[in-house]
Amino acid sequence: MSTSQKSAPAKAETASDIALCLRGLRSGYGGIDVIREANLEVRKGGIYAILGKNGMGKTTLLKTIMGLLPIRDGSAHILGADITGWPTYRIVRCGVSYVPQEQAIFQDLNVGENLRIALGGRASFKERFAGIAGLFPVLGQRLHQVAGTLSGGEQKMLLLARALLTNPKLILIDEISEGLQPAIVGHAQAALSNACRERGTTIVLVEQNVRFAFALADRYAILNLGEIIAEGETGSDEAIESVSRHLTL
Amino acid sequence: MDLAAWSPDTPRRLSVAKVLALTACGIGVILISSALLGVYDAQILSQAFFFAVVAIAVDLQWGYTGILSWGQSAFFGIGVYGVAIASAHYGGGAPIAILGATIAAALAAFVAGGAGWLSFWDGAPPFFVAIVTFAIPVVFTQVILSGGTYTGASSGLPFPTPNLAPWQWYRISGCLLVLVAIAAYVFTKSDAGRILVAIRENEDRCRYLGIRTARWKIGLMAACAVLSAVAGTLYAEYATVAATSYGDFVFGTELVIWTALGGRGTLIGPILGTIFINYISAVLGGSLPFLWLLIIGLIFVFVVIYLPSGFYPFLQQWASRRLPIPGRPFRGLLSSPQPEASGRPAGTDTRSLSPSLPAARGSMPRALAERAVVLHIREVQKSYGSLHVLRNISFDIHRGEVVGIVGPNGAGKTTLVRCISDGREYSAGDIAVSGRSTRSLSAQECVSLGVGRKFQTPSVFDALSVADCLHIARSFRKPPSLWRSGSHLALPLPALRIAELTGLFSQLHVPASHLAHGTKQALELAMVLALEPTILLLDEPTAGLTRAERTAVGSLLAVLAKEHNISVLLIEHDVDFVRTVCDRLVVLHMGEILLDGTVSDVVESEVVRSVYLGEAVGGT
Amino acid sequence: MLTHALDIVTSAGILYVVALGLLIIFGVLKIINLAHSAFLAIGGYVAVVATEFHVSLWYAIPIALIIGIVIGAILEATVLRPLYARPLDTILATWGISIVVVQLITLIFGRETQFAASPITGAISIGDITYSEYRIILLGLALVLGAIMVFLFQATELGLSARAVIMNEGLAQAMGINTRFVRFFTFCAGAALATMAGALITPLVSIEPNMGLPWLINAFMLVLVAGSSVISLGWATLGLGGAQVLVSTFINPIIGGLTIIVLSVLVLRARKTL
Amino acid sequence: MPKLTHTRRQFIAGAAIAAGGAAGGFPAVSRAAEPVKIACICGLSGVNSPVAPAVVQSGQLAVAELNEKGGILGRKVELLPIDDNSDASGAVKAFNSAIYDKKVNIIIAYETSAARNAGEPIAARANMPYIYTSPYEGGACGANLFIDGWVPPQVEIPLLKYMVDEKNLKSWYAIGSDYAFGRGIIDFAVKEIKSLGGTVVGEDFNPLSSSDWEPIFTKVRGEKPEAIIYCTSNGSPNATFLKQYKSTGLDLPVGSFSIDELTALKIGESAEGVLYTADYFTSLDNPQNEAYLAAMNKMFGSKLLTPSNLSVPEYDAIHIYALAAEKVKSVEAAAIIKTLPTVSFKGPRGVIQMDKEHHAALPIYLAQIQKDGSSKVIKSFGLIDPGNQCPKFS
Repeated sequence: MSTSQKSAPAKAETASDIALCLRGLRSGYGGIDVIREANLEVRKGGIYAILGKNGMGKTTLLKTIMGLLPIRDGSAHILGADITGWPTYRIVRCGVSYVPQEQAIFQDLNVGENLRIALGGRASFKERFAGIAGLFPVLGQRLHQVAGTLSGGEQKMLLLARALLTNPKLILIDEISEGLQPAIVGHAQAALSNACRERGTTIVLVEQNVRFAFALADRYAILNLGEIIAEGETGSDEAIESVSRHLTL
Repeated sequence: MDLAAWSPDTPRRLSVAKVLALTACGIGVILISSALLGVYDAQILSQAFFFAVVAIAVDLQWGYTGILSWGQSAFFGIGVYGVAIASAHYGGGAPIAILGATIAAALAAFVAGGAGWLSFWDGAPPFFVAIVTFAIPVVFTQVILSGGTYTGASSGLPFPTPNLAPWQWYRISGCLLVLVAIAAYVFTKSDAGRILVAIRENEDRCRYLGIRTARWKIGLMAACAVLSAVAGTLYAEYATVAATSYGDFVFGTELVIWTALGGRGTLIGPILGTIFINYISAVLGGSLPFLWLLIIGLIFVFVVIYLPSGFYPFLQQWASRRLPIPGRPFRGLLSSPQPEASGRPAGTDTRSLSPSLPAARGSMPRALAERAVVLHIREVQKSYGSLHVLRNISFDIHRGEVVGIVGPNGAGKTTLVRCISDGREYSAGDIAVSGRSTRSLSAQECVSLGVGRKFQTPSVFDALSVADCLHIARSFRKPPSLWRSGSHLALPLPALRIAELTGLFSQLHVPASHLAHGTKQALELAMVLALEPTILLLDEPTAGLTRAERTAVGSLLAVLAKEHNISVLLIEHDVDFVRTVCDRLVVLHMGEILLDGTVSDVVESEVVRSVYLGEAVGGT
Repeated sequence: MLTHALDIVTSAGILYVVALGLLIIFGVLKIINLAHSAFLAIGGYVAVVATEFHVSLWYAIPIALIIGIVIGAILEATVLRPLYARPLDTILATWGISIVVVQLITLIFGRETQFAASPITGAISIGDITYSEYRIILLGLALVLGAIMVFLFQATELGLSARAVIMNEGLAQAMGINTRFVRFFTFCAGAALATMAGALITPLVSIEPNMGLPWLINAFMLVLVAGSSVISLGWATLGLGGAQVLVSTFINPIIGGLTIIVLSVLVLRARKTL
Repeated sequence: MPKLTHTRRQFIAGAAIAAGGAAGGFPAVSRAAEPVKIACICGLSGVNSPVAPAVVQSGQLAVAELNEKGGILGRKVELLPIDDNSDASGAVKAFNSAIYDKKVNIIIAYETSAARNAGEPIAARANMPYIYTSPYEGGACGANLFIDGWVPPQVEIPLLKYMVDEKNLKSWYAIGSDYAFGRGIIDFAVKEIKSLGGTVVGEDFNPLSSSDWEPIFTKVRGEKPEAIIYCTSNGSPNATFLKQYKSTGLDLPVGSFSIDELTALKIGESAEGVLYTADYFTSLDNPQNEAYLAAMNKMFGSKLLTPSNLSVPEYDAIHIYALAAEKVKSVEAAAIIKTLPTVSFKGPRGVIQMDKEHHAALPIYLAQIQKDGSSKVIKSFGLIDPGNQCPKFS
C-alpha cells in the first residue's frame, strides 16, 4: 500500500485525476480478439459502469486490465502507472481490488481465510476488518464458516468485504448483482457508495443490471463486440434511451 | 442422405509401388551392409534393431496418439519369457517356441488392454497412463523374480535356440525392423492412423464426432504390446537367455528416452535414436559407463526443455533451411457434382450468398404441426449436489426448425447444450432424439442418435489438414481402414455446401492450424455436418466473427434448416443474428424457462426486457 | 497383535515422511516429480558424508534440508519454470534430472553401498515385546512433520497462499498472490522434504545411488490417492501401507511389495477422480 | 594409448556403417606375435560395480606376475576388462565384443548369474573357454565353462554343521532375498538343517526392491526360533537386514550366507556376532596370501581396493589358466578345455583343485564378525568338495 501512495503523487503531473486509462487495448483468447481497440478513462473517486450484453467482452476487459490475460496491443495505466505487461499480483499490490464474477471465492476456505488471503499478510487483519465490519455484520459472525456453505447473497457480501478490506484505490467488479435478491442488491449498493464517498475509492462496475448500475455510477460506457460504442453521464436524459437500445433484445 | 464423393488428389496418399520400393530399398540396405560389417558391429546393431522395433511401438502410442507408455519394456519382456519358458520347459523346437510366442503375445495384449482400461476413464488426466504403465515393469520384474526355476528368477532362463551366425541375425532383425517400420508408416498414413493423431490433438472433439476414443487407445496399446512381444520373442532366440533386464523399468524408461531424443511422432526419429544411442553406448559406454549415462541424462533434459520434438525434426528443419524445397502447388478441388453448386468457383465469397436467404424464411414449406419432433426435452434437471443449474426444462424442436436459446449469463444455456449432447449429464427428466431416449448414453452414442455439437471456440485437429479433419468426421459411418488412406471424401450435402461456400475446398491440404478463425469455425461446422446430424447444437456460432461473417453463417444455417431439414439449436447473444435466423426462441433465466415463443414474442416481452436489464423478476 | 499394529503405524509413518515432498509438489504445481527418488538419494548421501566427518545424523538432517532447498531452487529456475505450460513434459524432465543426479552421485561416491552411522540402533520395550526404537522415533517424527505441515498450510500466510494456488490459481493471482513465487517456494520445500526424508531413513536402509527408486512408485501412488491434502496423505499411508504390512505378514512379502501399486490403481479407477 | 585409438577407429567405422554408408575393411593384423588375451568381463556398471574394480586389480596383478616370468608359452599376456552392466543384455554385448571384436583367448569373468547365463551360450558357440569366478547358487554346466568360486554345499554344510551340531541350535528361521541365489541357498540350507536334526519353523523371502524387513521380523518374534539363517542379495539388502534386525531387540545367533568381509566392515556394529563361512579372508595366515597382499599393495599403493573372496578367484583363475596352457603347451581352446579340470593351484585362498565336474574344491574358513565390523577367523575346515554340480562331466 505504502509504495503506491508514494509513487502515485510522483506521476500525478501527467495523470493526476485518472484512476484507470486504457488506450487502444486489444486482447482475447486463442485466435480471437475479444477486446478490439478499447479506450477508456475513469476519473479518480468516481463510479463507472461498463454495460453490455453477454459475450461482448466485459469480463475479458476486466481480466485484461488485471493482467490475467495478456495485452495484445495498446496500453493500460492504473493510478498513473503503466501496468502493461505486469503480473497480476503486482497490479493488485499497487492498490487494485478485483471482484471476479465466476469462481470468485475459495469454496473450501472459511470466511476469515478468504478475507485474509486478500491482505496477504500486508496488514493486520483484525484492524482492517474492524474498519469494514459495520458494513457486513453477517460476516463478522461467520468468520469460521466454510465459504462454500454461505448463501449466494452472503457470498457476494464476502466478495465486497474482501475487495474493500485492502483499502484499495480502485475496485473492478464483475457483475456483483447477478442473481441477487433485491434487498441484497440494495445492501451492496450501499456498501459501494459508502466506500466511494468515505474513502474516495474509484469503482469500475461491469454490469447487466442497468438499474443497479445507474443507481451507483456517475458515468457509463457500453461495450459492444469488444469496442466502447457509447459513453456518457448516467444522469443525462439520453442515457436510459441509449442503454435500452443497446441492451435489450 | 445424399452423398457426394470426390477423389481429391491427396499428396499424402501412399501408392503400393512407393511402399514396395521403400521396402525393397530398406531390405537392400540391410543385405548389402550385412556383408560389409564386422561381427561385433553386426551383433550390436542386431540388438539395436530389435530395440528399435519396440521404440516404434512407443512412438505410435506416444508420438502419434499422446499415450506416454513408460512400460513398453514389460511387453518385450513377456515376449522374451514366453519363448524362453516354452522352450526351456516344454521341449525345444519351432512349434513349441511359436506356441510360447503366441501365448506371450496374447498375454501382452491382455495386460496392455487392462492397463488401458485402468488408465482411460473419462476425465483421467493425461499423465495417469504414464503412472499405470510405470507400474507394469515393476510388477513384471517381481513376478519373474519370484518364479523360481520356472522363470529362472534373477539368474535368467537359458534355453535351446537355433545356432545362427551374427550376420544372419543382423539380416533377420534388420528385415524385421524394415518391415515393421514400413507397416507402421503405412498405418500412420491410413485412415486409422489419422484418427490416432486426431485423438492426440483433440480428444473431446473426437468424442463428439462419435469416435470411441478410449477403445481406440486401448486397442492401440494392445496392438503395440503385441508388436513389442513379437520383437521380444525373436530377440529371445537371438539372446539365448531370458532375463528380467529385458522387461524392467530401466529399459522401459530408456525406450522413452531414445524416442524423445530421436523425435517422437516421426517413426524414423525413434528408430535412428535407438540405433545411434545403442551403438555409441556399446562403444563408449564400455570405457565410461557412468559418464556416458550422465551425458545421456543431460542431453535428455536439454531436449525436453528446448527441443521438445527431438533431434530428427530439428535436423530436418535445419536441412530444409539450407536446401529450400519449392512449395507444392495447391491441388484442390475444382468442381463438385452438385448441380446448384457446380460452376461456382471454389472459395466463393461467402457474403455474396447471404442476401437472398433470410427472405426465404418467410415461406415455410409445411406447417410446424405437421413436422416430426426431432428433439424432445421433458422436465430435465441438472444439479450439482443441492445446487440446481437446470430445473424443469421442457420443450420440443421439430424437423427443420431453428431454435435459439437466449438468456443472461449463468442462465444454464451451455449446460443445457451439454445435457443434450451427452446423456450422462442430466440428473433427472428425459431427452429423446428422434424418439429414442438418450438417458445415460455417452456422447458417442448420442452422436449415433443424430446429435451434432459444435463447440464455441473452433475445435478442430490443428495438426491435420482440412481434408483429414473431414475424413475423420466421416469415420464413424464407415470403419476406417488400417492400411489404406481413403482416396475419396464422401460428404453429405450440407457439409459439402458449407465447405464449398466458405472456401474450404480451396484449402483441402492446408493444415487446420493455418486457417483463419472464421474458416476454422466453418471447418468445424462442416465436420459436425459430416456426421449427418438430425439436430445440430451450436454454442455461440458467431463469437469472434466479423459482421460479414455473421451474416454468412446466418444464411448457411437457414440453408441447412430449409433445404436439408436439419434442426438447429443455438445459443446466441447477437439479437440481429437471432432475429434473422431463428424460428423460435427459448429464454432461460436462472436455470428455468422464462419464455418459449416466436422471436417477436420474446423481443416484445416486458418480462424478458426486465431480465435483461437486471430488474427483479416478479419476485420469483 | 501389538507388533502388527506397531508394524502398520510405523510403516505408515515411514511412507508418510517419504511421500510428503512429492505430495506438496503435486498438490501445488500439479506435476509428477520423478526426481523425487534422486532427492531421497541426495539426503542419504548427506548422511554418509556426515558419518565420514563424525557428525551425528541429527545434525545431518538440517543440512540435508538446506541442500534440498538449494537444489530445488536451481532446478525450479532452470528446468521446471520453462515447462509449466507443458505439464506432461515435466514427467520426462524430472526423470532426466533423476538420471543426472544419480550418475553424479555415482561419479562422486561410486556405485557401492554406503553406510551412515545411525544415532539409535537399539530396541525399546513396549509391554512385553521389544520394538525398533528408531521406527518409533520415525513415527513420532512423521506425526510432528504432519502437524507442522498442517500448521504451515492452515495457519500461515504462505500456507494460505499455497492452498489458494491449489484450489484456484487464477483467483489466487487476482488476490495479489505471487503464484510464481509460491511455485518456486513449493518446489524448494518439496525437494527439501525429500532430501530430509532421504537422510531420515538412512538408519533403516542402506545407501546407494538408486536407493530412492523402490520408494518412488509407492510414493506416487499414495500421493495420487491422497490428492493434495497433507492430512489425507496420512490416511492413505495408514490404509495402503497397513494393507502392505498385513499382506506381507499374512500372505507373503512378495505380494506385499505390490499391494500399494495394485490397490491404488484400482482405487483410482473406481473413484474416477484424482 | 593404443586402446583409445583402437576404440576411436572402431567408433568412426561403426558410425559410418550405422549411418548406412559403406566402410572399408579392417586392416589385417598379423597374429604371429599377438599376446595371449584374457577378457575380464565384469559389472563395472550396475549392481556389481562396487566389487568389479577390485576384481580387475586382482586380474592385473596375476597378469603382471605372469608377464614378469615371461608370459604364457613365451607370449605376452594382456588383460582386457570389459563392462557387462551386471545384466544379461550387457553380457551379450560384452561376450560378443570379447570374442568377435577383441578376439580373446579366454574369458575369466566375475558376473551376475543372469549375465553368466546370457554370456555362456555365446562362449559355447565360439568354443571359447570361460572361467566364472563368482560364488553362485550352483548347477551351471557347460562344456567350456569352469568355476572357481564357491557353491552352496561348500559354505553351507560347514557353517550349519557348526551351528546345529557344535552350538546345538535346533530351531531355525530362514530368511532370503527373493532371487535365484537367495532362494537356492536357503532351499539348500533348509534341507541341510533338517538332515542335521534341526527344525525350520519359518521360511520367508523379501522382494529385492524391498527395504522393509519388519513384517518378517514380526513373524520371527511369533515363532520364537533359536537361531536365524539368512541370505540376502549382496551389499545393500545385507545392511538393511542387519540394521533392522539389530533394532528389533531380538538377540538370536545369526548365520549369514550373503555377507562378506568388506560389507561387514562397513556395516560395523549392526553386524556384530554374525557367523559366516568363506573361502578367503584378508587375515588368512599363509605365505601365498602374504605375498599376494604385499604384491597388491606394491602394485596399486593408495589406489588399492581391498581384496575379498569375490576378487581373489580372478587372480587364481588366471594362474589356473596359465598352468593349463603350460601343461598342454598350447592356448588352443580344445586343449585348454580338456586340461583345465586337472589343474590345481596354491594361491592366497590355499590349495584350489579344479575337478572333473568343472567346479573347484576350496579351503573353507569360519568367521565371526566383531563389534568393529572386522571378521575374526575362528575355524578352518580344510579343502571342501563342491559336491555333484555337473554329474554329466564325471
